Amino acid sequence: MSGLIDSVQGVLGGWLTELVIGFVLLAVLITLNAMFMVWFERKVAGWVQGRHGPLHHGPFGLAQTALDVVKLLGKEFIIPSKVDRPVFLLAPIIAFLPALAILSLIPYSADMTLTDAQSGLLIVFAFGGLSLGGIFMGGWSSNNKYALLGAIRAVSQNIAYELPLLLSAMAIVLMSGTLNLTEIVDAQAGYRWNVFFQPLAMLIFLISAAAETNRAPFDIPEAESELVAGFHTEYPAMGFAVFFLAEYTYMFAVCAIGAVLFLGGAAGPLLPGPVWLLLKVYFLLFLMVMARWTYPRLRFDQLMNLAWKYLIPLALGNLMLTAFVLKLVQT
Amino acid sequence: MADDLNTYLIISCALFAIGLFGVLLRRNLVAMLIGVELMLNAVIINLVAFAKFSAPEPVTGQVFALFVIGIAAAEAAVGLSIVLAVHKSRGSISVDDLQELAG
Amino acid sequence: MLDLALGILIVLTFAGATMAVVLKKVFHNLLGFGLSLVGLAGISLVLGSEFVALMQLLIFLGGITVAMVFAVMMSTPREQSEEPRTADRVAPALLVGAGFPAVMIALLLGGSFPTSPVTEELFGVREIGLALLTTFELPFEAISLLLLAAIIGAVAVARRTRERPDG
Amino acid sequence: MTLNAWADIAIGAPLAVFFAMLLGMRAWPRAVVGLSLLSALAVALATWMMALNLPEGGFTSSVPWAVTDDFSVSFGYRLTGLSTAMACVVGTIHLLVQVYSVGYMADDPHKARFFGTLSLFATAMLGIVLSADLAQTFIAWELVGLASYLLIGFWNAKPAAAQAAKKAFIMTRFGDLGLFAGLALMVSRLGDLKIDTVLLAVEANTWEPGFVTAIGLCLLCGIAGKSAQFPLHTWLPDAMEGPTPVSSLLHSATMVAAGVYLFALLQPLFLASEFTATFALGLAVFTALLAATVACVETDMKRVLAWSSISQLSFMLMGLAAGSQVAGFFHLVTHAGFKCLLFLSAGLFIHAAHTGDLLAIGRKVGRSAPVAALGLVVGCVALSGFPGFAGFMSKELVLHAVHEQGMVFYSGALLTSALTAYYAFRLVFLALFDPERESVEAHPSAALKWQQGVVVILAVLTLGIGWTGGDLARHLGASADEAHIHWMSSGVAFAMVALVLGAGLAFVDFGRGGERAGSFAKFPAMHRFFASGWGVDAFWRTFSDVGIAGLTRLALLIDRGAIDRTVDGTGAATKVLGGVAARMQNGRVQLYLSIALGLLATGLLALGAM
Repeated sequence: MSGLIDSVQGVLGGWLTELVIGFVLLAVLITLNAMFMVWFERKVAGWVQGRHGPLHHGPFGLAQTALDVVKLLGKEFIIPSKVDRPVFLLAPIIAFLPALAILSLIPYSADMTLTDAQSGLLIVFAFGGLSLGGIFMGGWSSNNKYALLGAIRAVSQNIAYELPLLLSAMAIVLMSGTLNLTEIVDAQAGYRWNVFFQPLAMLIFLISAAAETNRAPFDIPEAESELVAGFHTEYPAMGFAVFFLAEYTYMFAVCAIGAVLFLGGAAGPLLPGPVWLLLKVYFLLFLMVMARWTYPRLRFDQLMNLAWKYLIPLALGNLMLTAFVLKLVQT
Repeated sequence: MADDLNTYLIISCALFAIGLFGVLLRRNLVAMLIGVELMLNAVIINLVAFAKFSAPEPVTGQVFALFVIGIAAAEAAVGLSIVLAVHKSRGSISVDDLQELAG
Repeated sequence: MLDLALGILIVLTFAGATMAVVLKKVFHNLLGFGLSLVGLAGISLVLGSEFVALMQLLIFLGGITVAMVFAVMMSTPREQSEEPRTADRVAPALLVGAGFPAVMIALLLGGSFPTSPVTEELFGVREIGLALLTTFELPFEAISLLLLAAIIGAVAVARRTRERPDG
Repeated sequence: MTLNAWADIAIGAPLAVFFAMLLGMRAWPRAVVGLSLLSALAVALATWMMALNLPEGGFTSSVPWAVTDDFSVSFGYRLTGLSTAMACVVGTIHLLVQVYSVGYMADDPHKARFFGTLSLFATAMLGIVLSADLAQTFIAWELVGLASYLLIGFWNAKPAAAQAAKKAFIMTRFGDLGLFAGLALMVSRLGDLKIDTVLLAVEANTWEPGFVTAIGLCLLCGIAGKSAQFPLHTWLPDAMEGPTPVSSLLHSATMVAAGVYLFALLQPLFLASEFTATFALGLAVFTALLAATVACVETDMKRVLAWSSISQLSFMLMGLAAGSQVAGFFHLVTHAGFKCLLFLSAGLFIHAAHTGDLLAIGRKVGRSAPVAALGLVVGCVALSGFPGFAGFMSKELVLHAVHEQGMVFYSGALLTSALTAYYAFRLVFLALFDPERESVEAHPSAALKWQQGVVVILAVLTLGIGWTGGDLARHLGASADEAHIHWMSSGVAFAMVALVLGAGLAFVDFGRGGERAGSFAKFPAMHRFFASGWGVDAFWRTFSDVGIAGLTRLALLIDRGAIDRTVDGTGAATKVLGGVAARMQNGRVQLYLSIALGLLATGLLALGAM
């Protein structure tokens, strides 16, 4: 293995090699995560609803998702005749890429970060906004009214929930005095996790995160009972699979950021850093899945009201309170 | 190339040219707005470039770039709300349909 | 290395900008605009201004472009035909659009600007924040006031027509 | 209280009434009347206090108002014997007229406006009298014009009144042009218009004779307008359209007296030029004669009095122009008394007869209005120059002064005296001795009592006023001798002859009943000539018709030929330019942007080329 790395390094030079290896690893992580999440979600749903979920293929039905992927790969990729072809084809990729970028910024352990950017958190949010591009491109180019409606909903929902997401994260930035994710984790060393100081911020963050990723109970852009399947109604086979992949990747990314911001990142006793991080991420993902199967879907106006009338003022108030208390503590 | 101010200035000018061309050519309100935003971005590049190459205070150029971004955001907010209002009352967002006041 | 990156970014930017202007469908224009914004953010990064680059992404791409997409989705039917592109429309636009920057470029090439950077590294978020709250306090407040006015104005403009039936 | 404070009260109190009226007190007319009476009382008191407390050598106080490098204007008071005496006349007559008006205007719906404007009249007149600066005088002078306009046209629904008001205003404006020119000439040399400065300059004899003459003639023009001298006198008889108290005030103490007062004030200036003085004297004699002859044939009571006023004003000017300030000003004072009395009596007659026609008054009222008759008799006796009465005492002084200026003027003045006696007694005989009188019982109303009271007071005043000449002369700073009548002189004898001739002829014509036409009617051509006011009115009409029509035609020519062409050309050019501009304003932002950038590029290129 190390010989291979060395030879690659000889060809490409130091940091590029790291980059390539990192992205390969990320790709593996993304794929495994998506497959695991589909299974996990179905299992949790079964548990919540008092049934078993996937059972037949592999232990606990673990191989079910892999087989589904094989099935999707084998399906014909039908492109409807009146779609806006280039945009239609580009949309899933655009949806997927920002999530990948975000993952590359996460500090998986104290010294395991692909890119340790000084304004890491800002980059995360900048790319987080980009993920929307895939959705509206898909919804627009499909030439389908349900898809378009789903896209419009997604856009307005994302605009609305981006604000509380940013504002709640800003409270953490204030506390740690940096935008660098590694430093934010370092600031929580000694189990002084931000969740203990900023429970409200974490709550707002999680709710907004769920909305940003179009998860139930905020999944109105793809509300199947109203819009067939929302923005990806027209997508066949792998197109559909990539959208799914993107959604689960984005969920993972958001939960990873949540873990970094509020749960001390990769810090934890005994086990190595990445394991702790994964544990924390999957704990947050579990919460999101539980929320999906517990709460009914919000109506559109309720969704907007929640953001503009409750979350944003709350987040603002929290931010101001944090600033005030910090000033008091400092002086 | 990356160490020459003229590179950035010419990039900026060319981008401004494209934006200007867009504003002049298009009759669609949103497209015109895009042209304006391109021109604003040209200005931002200009400001940042000068901040790096000749400003006594490196912060100043960036701060002004931020101001430009803020103004662009305000302009887009108002502009787009006008687009929506126009669309609601006329059913079209082409400036060619907005000529009631033209002599 | 940096020159290569800059070259790629320039290509990206101008490809996007050209798309943003020339393509006939507004949605495609927007995508082109987004592309050129990515390139522009890269150029800012090459210049060493990480913060401005991120703001360009966050606000121009994540805010303004998305809002434009929203407006387009709300207002433009997908099949809408763009205006005819006749010579008498293209020619003057080309004339002015090329003429004015030509004058500018001619002037700036004739001028004497510094050719090497004053500072290798532009200051980061912390310094910008300090400058905003000290030296540029007043314009900062003015900008925030402007944004507030713009928001109120936008709401007012969008709302008034809502009450009116088709006029 | 200081003189300054008294002067403030004298000018401020009536002004306050006027503004109170303007600012809405019109809704409570009785309050305005009460306030107005109070202020008139205050004014009368203030004027007398000023006169009695006047220090030796006068009193001056002024504050600069507008100061530039070239000239300055100041506001202030200049109290001298002359001005305080004049102020007393104004204040007293004003008070009496106000009291009289309470009865006279009792039933008028607009009496608030009347009293307010009357107060403005008093303010303006006192402004002239007390002013320390000729610029201030000019302002007050114009205010007097305004107030007279408002009062003459008080019954503005009556076309004749409106016409008369306009006529008075416009005619006096002609004169004011001259006055303004005179002031401008003075300010060009002096740099300010303080009366003291002017008088000092005249005394120092620094100006060349031609300049002094020019100033004098210009000022004389203004005086002729205000004091109704030929040829600007025609507005005065017409001004009888106003309410009688207004006529009374106008003729005795304010307005017309303003001109005479100004002459008296600047007498040294006029006398400094031989020509001006002689011209003024000649003009006065001529006007006196003219007005007296017209008064002899006029049949409307108030118009007779109006023409008589013109004639008497001329007497005052004669005295002043002949060099005797005491004579001229004393005549002003006595005339103020008896003319006011005459007008107020006439008011009573007219009130009873509902007409101003002399014959009708004689037939309808006559002696059944005893108070009015008393007033008329006293007034006419005084007017005619009966020895011992007011008119005689002052006129004798005037005649004496004129006598020294040459026989031509003196004989004209004597002739006028005779005519004065004629028309004065004609008035009495026609009004009181009509054999065909209808016997009508008079029913004096309560309101009438006020008026009658005033008339009685004035009659008493008139009887006494002739003997105050010595005191007045002393107050003016002259010796009492100047007001002394030399009873045993040939001048008195001539005057007596004139009186006897005039009064006798009047008795022969009207005193014995019978035909009421008079001697003048025996010469129809002359009668018509006199009745038409020597054709001056007709002259003005022709002048305005021909002269103004010619001017109009010239203006029309200029308008059509030059101005219209220019305007049309401007319009056409604007239209063409507008067409170009309109094409640019096509509502396309693109075009605007292109233009803006084009300009910017041009500017940048220009900058770069530099």
